[in-house]
Amino acid sequence: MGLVLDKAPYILESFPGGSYVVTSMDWVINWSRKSSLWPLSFGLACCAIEWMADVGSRNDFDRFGVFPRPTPRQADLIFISGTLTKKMASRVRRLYEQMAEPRYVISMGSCSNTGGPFYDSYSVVKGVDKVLPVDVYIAGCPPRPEAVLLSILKLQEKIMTETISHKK
Amino acid sequence: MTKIFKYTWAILKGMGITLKYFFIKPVTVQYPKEKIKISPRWRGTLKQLKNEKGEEACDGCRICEKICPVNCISMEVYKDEKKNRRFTSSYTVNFGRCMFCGLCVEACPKKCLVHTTDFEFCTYERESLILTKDKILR
Amino acid sequence: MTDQEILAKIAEKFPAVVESKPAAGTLPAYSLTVEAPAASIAEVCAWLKSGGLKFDYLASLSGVDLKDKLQVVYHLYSLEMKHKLVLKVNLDRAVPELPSVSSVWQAANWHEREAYDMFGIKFTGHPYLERILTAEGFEGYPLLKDFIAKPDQYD
Amino acid sequence: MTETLKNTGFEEMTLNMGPQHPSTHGVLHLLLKMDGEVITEARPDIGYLHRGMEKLAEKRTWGANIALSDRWDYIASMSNNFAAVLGPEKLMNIAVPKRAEYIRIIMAELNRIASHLIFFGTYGIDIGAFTPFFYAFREREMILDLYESVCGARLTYNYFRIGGVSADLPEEFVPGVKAFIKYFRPKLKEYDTLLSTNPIFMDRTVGVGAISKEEAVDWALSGPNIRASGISFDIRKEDPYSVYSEFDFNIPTGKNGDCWDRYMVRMNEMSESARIIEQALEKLEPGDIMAKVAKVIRPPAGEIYTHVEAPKGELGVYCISDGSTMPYRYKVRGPSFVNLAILQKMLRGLKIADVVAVLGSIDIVLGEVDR
Repeated sequence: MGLVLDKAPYILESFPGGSYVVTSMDWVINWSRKSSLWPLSFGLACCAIEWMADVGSRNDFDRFGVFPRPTPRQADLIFISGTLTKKMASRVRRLYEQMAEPRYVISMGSCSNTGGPFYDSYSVVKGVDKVLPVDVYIAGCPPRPEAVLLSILKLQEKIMTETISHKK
Repeated sequence: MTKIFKYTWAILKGMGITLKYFFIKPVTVQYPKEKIKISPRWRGTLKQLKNEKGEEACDGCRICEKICPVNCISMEVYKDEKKNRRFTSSYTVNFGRCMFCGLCVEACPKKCLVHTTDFEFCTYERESLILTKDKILR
Repeated sequence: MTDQEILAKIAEKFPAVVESKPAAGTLPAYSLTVEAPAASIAEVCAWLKSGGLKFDYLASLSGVDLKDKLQVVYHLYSLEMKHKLVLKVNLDRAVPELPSVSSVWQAANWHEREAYDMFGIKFTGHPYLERILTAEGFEGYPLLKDFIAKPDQYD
Repeated sequence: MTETLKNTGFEEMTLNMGPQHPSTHGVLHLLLKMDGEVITEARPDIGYLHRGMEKLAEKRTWGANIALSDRWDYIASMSNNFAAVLGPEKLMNIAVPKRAEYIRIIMAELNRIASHLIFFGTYGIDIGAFTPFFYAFREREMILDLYESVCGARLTYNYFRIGGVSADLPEEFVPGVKAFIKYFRPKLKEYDTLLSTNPIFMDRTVGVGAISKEEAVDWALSGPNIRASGISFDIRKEDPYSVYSEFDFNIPTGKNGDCWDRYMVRMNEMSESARIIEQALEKLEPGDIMAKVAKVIRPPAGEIYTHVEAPKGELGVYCISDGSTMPYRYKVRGPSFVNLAILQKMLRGLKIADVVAVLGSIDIVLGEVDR
């Protein structure tokens, strides 16, 4: 987070009524964050096709301000859409590290939740949370495109509870 | 010069097709407000049925547990001597691992395990993907 | 060409290549299956392609672990003459080595790399015999029957 | 390296394309050695989606393997189901009921249309046209709705069973398919206006990445890729499985084997598939959908190589049974795996901008390449 957002709550909260300002700031910041979630256009396996169906005409997740970006530098949301293999794990970690903060991860489908159908395979990571911190899990193999839209709504709810305040 | 004309014409023709769709009904479904009709055969989360007496119909034959390709169903069975049949004391399905293949439902001899059309299953924690008997028996 | 004619033609040129009989208690083979010695597989394949039989299409090349030995199975097809052949090569489990056929059919290139990756079968004369599918630093050959996966930080 | 480049002291550059790249169709890693803009050497690095399917197949029952087969080529799962059931059926000598056979063919051909639609959409994006994507996905959703009404899944169907299919068609399916085909035919013409005959698109694809007949056979290409080079090789005609021999359809072929030919073969195949579906719908009669098969499937010991014409090409399964409930060996010959291998040869000498055009035109699915 930027220097202003880091320091402002400290200074503001020391004034009387400052926490009110912080809460209002929270709302504005969270609202702008949740309304322009830009995911990385990145797919791993089967779920990526359902994810593409979300970009497509029927579901069209542009309605939520979700607009796929081709590079991690411009993205703040990554869908792990499919089986994460051990060969790919370090690459996904690197993509995640290249993304600007605040960044969110949605784990899509059984494979990335726990390994799914490949739970006893020698080359599959058993759940993407071994590599990345996950915000929302979607069950399904693959989940319907509507479920992906729901996960974005859930993530937006979660973002609205965030605060820049240092008082917990 | 003819080339420029050719290219422009091709683009205009494509634009014409796109413009046509401006006047027809949009295909986009406004998801949270309206939902498309999902087929009753949709393989969503699992549900256990009750029998006519209101108790669970499952008699703990363990076939679904055995046939599951990913071992996501686990159950514990006890025998009720009074009613002379078996009951499950716990029935857990790990939907984080389930591949929704429908083999368990197909194999169920009492036809008491069915799919629901529920697909909206998102959680914040991985543990919440595991459903216990109180959620499955409905 | 019928199976018998193909077999006669092969036997005329390479007496060491014999028809493979399925083991006792197993179903008969669905298409003509022959067995060839490992050392001369490259010459046999080169002749099968350019000789009168014209097997120009390598449909599949698979390794098989038969517990006491390893096997490489070639599924050949002739686009021109429309006949098929299954070619089997038995290998010693301790030293699984045989000549590469990637100079005969280019398609064998990746198939052989896959067989090397999965079974550890070494194809001598292959232009670039490296692991193809498994992760960097992977140990062992996963499709061998005695392979045991070692859990790591991702399990 | 050219002489001029050597004298300036500059060296060849190695360029990594992927695993995350917007147009590598998944997690493909391409190592390119560049001399300026020209590729001198290309090496595809695969395995980023290697899930160990063949090993897992040895731990799953024959029935469960059909569910696993959905995940090979996840765009055309019905064809995978088809390949997965043919082997055990032949080993056990099961006669599949006629109705089930026709249902299978309707499903497989609908899936071919769906798969080629994805190709059409993503190839447009690769070349720089975004609109076809939306149109292709709109039509594809209709096919998926039909599938959903039959087997309850949109992508991983798990519909075929050893000896038949898992569920009979619902009432609304046959009229639905008829309506879809009626709706779809004119759309193909629309696609031609949008993309196929667009001079900008043709400039990018005609004459790019040509594969000669000899090369295509030597690298054992299959499906639309070999047909674009002028070889009429189609498993449905060469080695008819199921009841394909009863149908009347053409095999579209190309002439030069360049990107545009590969694209056009697929576009023409869609209308041929629609023809097959129409014929199959006419032949569809009420009847059984499952043969009499034991609950626990134990094919007798033996081995067989069966193949089907998947949308990407020849999908072969070499299965060995030892008489138990699980396969002893289950080798999958994925068409994408074989088709991708030629990339190292094709890319040599091309410009970097053509890489995406060539890669897109081969139409690979990484799930099948790496398995």
